[in-house]
Amino acid sequence: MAILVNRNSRVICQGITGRNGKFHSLACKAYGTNMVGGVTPGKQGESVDGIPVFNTVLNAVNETGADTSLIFIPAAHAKEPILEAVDAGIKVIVCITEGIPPLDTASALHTVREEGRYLIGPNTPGIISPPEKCKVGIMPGYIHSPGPVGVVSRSGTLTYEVVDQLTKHGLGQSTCLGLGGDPVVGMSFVDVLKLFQEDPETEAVVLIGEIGGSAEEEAAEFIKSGGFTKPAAAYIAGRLAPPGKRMGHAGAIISGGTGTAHEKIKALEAAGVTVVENITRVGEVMRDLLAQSAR
Amino acid sequence: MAILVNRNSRVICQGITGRNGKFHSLACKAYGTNMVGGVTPGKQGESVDGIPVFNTVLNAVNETGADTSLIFIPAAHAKEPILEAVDAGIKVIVCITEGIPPLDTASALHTVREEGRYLIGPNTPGIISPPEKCKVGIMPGYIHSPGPVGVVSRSGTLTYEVVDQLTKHGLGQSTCLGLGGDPVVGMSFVDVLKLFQEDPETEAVVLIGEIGGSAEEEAAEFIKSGGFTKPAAAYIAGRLAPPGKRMGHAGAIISGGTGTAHEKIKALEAAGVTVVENITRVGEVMRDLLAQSAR
Amino acid sequence: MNLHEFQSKELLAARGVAVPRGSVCYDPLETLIAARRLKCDIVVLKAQVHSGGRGKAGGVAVMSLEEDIRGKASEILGKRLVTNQTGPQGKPVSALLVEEVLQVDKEIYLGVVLDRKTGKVTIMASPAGGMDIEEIAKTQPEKIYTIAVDPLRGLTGYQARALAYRLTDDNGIAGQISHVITTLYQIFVSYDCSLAEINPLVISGDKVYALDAKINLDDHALFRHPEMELWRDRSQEDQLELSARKDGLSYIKLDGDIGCIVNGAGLAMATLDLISLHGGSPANFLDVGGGASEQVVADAMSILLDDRRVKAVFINIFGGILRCDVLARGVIKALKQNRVELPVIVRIEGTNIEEGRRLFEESQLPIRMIGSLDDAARIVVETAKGLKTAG
Amino acid sequence: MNLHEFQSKELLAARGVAVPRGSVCYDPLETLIAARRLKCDIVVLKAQVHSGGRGKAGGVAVMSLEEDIRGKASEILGKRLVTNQTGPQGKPVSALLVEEVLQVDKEIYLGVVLDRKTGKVTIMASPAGGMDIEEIAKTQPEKIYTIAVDPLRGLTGYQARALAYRLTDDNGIAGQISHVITTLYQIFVSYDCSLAEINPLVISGDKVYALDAKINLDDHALFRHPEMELWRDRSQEDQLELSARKDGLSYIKLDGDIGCIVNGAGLAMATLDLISLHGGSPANFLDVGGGASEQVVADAMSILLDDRRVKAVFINIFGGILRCDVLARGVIKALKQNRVELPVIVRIEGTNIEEGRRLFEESQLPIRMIGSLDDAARIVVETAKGLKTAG
Repeated sequence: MAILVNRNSRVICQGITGRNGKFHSLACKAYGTNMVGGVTPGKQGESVDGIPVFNTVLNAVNETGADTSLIFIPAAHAKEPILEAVDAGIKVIVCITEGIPPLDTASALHTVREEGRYLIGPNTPGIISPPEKCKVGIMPGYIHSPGPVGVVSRSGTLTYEVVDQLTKHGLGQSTCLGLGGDPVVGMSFVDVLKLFQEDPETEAVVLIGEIGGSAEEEAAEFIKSGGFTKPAAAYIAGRLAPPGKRMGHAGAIISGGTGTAHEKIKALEAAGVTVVENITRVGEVMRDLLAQSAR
Repeated sequence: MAILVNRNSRVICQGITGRNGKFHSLACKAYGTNMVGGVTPGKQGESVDGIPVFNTVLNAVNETGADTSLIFIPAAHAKEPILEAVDAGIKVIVCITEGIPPLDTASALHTVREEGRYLIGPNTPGIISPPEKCKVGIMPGYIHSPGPVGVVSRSGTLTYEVVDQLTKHGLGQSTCLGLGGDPVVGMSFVDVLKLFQEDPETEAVVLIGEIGGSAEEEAAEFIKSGGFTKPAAAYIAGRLAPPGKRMGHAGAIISGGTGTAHEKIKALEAAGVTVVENITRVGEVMRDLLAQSAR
Repeated sequence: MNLHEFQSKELLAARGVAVPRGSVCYDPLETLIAARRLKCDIVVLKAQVHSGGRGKAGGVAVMSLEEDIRGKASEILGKRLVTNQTGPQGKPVSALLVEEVLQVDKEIYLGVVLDRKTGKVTIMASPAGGMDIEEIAKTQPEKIYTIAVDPLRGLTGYQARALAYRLTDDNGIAGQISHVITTLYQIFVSYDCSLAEINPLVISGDKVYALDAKINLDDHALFRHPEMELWRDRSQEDQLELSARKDGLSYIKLDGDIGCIVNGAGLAMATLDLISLHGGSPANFLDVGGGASEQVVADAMSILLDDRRVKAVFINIFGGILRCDVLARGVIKALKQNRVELPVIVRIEGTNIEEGRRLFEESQLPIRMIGSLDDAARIVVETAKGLKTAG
Repeated sequence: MNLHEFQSKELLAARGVAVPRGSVCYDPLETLIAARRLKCDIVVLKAQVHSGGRGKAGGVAVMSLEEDIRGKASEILGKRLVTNQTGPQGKPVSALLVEEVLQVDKEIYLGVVLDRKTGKVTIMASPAGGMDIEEIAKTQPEKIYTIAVDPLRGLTGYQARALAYRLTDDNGIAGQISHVITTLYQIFVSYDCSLAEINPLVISGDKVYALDAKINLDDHALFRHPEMELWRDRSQEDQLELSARKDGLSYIKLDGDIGCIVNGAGLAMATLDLISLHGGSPANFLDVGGGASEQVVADAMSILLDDRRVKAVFINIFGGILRCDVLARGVIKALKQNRVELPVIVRIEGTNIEEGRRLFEESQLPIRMIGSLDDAARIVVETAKGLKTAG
């Protein structure tokens, strides 16, 4: 088991004939993902190293039974492919694209939620489940190993950093998921913690946050309220970041705070999460946490 | 009992300080309707012959517990008041306004349906339930009398014509409802027949249709399929109307027919509905139908 | 408000939809010159009238440049074209569209309409376009593909694309069709249309052309598009209907001799049915609607009395939002001003009926008030026929 | 991209929102003339910089016409204004907004922002506007009213109206506020803003004025608003940041001596935290992002090497979409072109790592490859301090 994706996931790539779409579709396939198709309008009938290409997501779903989509479409045009995936019945949508205008994302997200689908990203490295040999994203597969730790992160490269450490400390991962770095993204820490709580294969979770917004505070609130009860470690990037170029008050008003690392760390610690100061120590800390909980 | 409105309905009027809004609010109140308030932005605190005026529908709902709204707003601005009523929690919305741009109605209707409310109209005379002494509309109250006949109609003045006859034949009405004469309206014949079927006080129904569209054919289909089982009489206006100034094929294609009176009459008769040729004979026919079903 | 074919094509062409080369001509010589300028062997002349069925009525002519184009244009221009939709009076032809004739490899149907049933803008398409499309819709409904557009999200690119790929397998053609679909939809919503139709949309070689197009604007939303009034062709509309619309009235011209004032389209149709049942025939209908003022009613009467065919006037009103007293004042005012000698049969019911009746009774005009609608209809028919009435 | 106060007010005023009378001046004499032209006793001079906290930093002056306005303007214009948000280098003041001073009866806060949590454009308003609004939000959150706008339906008139009536009981004022709310929302969505804020919106007599306004556009949607580039004030942006953005890079200037190349904002911040933990201090951060090509990486290096404060370079990359071999080629190219003598510490992991390592190793450049991130951070700090390293 794992969350959201597994060895039975039937994955398509929207934008498969582009440079990155092709490179990463093949990398996913090589990792073990069941890549059943790709979508590029006008290229139906072609194939990308054996992966069949369709004109529309609906065609791809009808022909392959796809339930998961990996999106590589330029930011200016990425809103519609998300909606197309929803309309065609795709359950899990992983949007790699960075820099989508936030109002476009917000508008697509509205429909995603109404229809009860999962949107990971945009601006995410994606999701990977080593025990299921399923990777739907751009993360380097070789740093991962199967195991009991769930990883959820707001930052792409920091996730790799942490996963690499976990693996080097002999701690494999159940599922690793990047929430995405854009101002508005689909899934939140809370959404993912709910799934990790239900997943028997996940024994502990690493949560990687960063300054800005209030997603970490909401996660802390959720943990505190008993929604997530497994051991958790967290790292918050930006403790020493220079005072932001923030203008105006709206951001602070809406989040009920200024989104500093200090506020987030305080909230997480109050919820019983072990917060790590040095990013290079996350592996050790998680090893100790798991050892404690095993006792 | 009756459908949609009754003596417990708490009714407000949006546009109560306008000429028609005021005239008909008072006429409804005089008929017995529980008119609890009115809405005109900027006139909160005023009163229209004892009916308090509020700035927003939300205020009116909060202060009076209103659940039903009668809308008199000029066509160019009538879309938002419907949405405002929905957002404020109003259950039954009666929109008298005629000539709202159809795309505006369509857009508002989408939200009405999503939220599970009832929209009667636009371009409707409204709804009246004589046994409940509740009138939410512009029909002349004095022609109605309490009784067992449900009336549902696409035409305003034709409804009066028929109700007048029913009353003169000693046949009172349970509820009379005008669907509205615009291309796009909220409730349909089928929606209303469903409610009449469930209403123990309604023993028979008069259905008044007219050429164009396919609402009558859908009603016939619904009756034929057993969704409505009480005695029903129908009149279809426009049997001898001159060939329309119809251009293009789209209308005929989408309705699967050309919406002629002949097609509608055929469909209704096939469903067991008694179709009356002369509008002035509807009262007699209904009297005979009720006499038959009483045997 | 209806647009002419050439106006509809202008809207499409301005948004990048290909249409046949051609021009609009108002004169036979101009037509000949325009045809020659096209530099192709065969051209088509199409009468610009607000009606379908032009081809069968002789309003469309395919001609070679060898033939007498000027002569043919003289035959059509300036005449009234009578189609199965215009009624016997026909529509005047003041403009001819002269176009190149394209090779047609395939005819596609495309239509956009607001579906009354679902309340959604709906796009219909069929690979079996052309004149028989309504027949296809009845006998082979599986050949009609539809998209119901979400009112809030609007048409998405992938919906248009998916529809296009159901009409063709060719990528280049599909891209063009997809653009045409999107454009037709955008015209529909941005101009508040009641109909936007391309039939046929033809595939000609590797290109797609709108060979004929019909775009009608919804009258209730014209206030949002005041600039479109410039495109109104008043010659295609009945002058009395036009002046009625100015007063917020609805006027329909028919072939008989009874002038009718009613309120509500339903009552108008029922009154027509009833007069016909009694063997009579209305000259027209004036629907004064709900919110009419005294002056509007008076104007309605004046419009009706202008029609010299009218031998008797039938006023059949069931007042709801329109109050009977307002109606009575308007009618009395018009009759007094116009010094009318015509017999007037009045049957009114509804809001403020007593006051209405009193006003008519005290007016001392030659008005007959009849209580029963059936009787009233019978009497007005007999009156128009010049017979003595039984009442 | 941030707009100046006067630009934000121009957007509002063009849509009918009242703002104080005033003008923008670039010169002390011009300032004096503008102040006199206002024909009021008291005026305010406001430094136009992209930063909050101007008042406390001396960037705002309320003066009577009797006082030395020209002198005051000379004091502010052409200087760098250091606020609690600008960092020690401050922001240059090249423009002063000179405005009439209005009687203020009440200060209201209005802000529009995209709520990360709900994904909805959210309008916030408070009757307790002014400088202490963040404090109010913390201590009296019940005084902040919000509307979450449905992304598909947009802001409706009645929502704006209902919010306005929570801010005032006066009908005339409520109508004006409702219009301001709608306008601010429309600006937000039509320009893809990241922030649109009026604080305070003041009630002065029977009118409502936007006394200060901040509008920022989202950089990721600027491609939809190319005309807004004309309003960019390059003097307010760091030149290196600007040239980095041209290459699709993200550059942040700091106060230390270690030049850092990373990929991803999270890794950038973690690297900063780590360098600081080891007692070092970065000069800057260049985030090459995900899709960088060899040339972009080379350009990034060149930008970084331009900064004369840099004593050591730290390359910390965990390649995902960015491949390590591409990175290595870019770095090597830049170092060879720039003939750099600076010590370079490289720590790379990720996609195509073997090829990346091989390229660095075979480059024969003074590059140290360190496997452990913690070690690498420690070594670069020691290197920058000129100490011998233990590695």
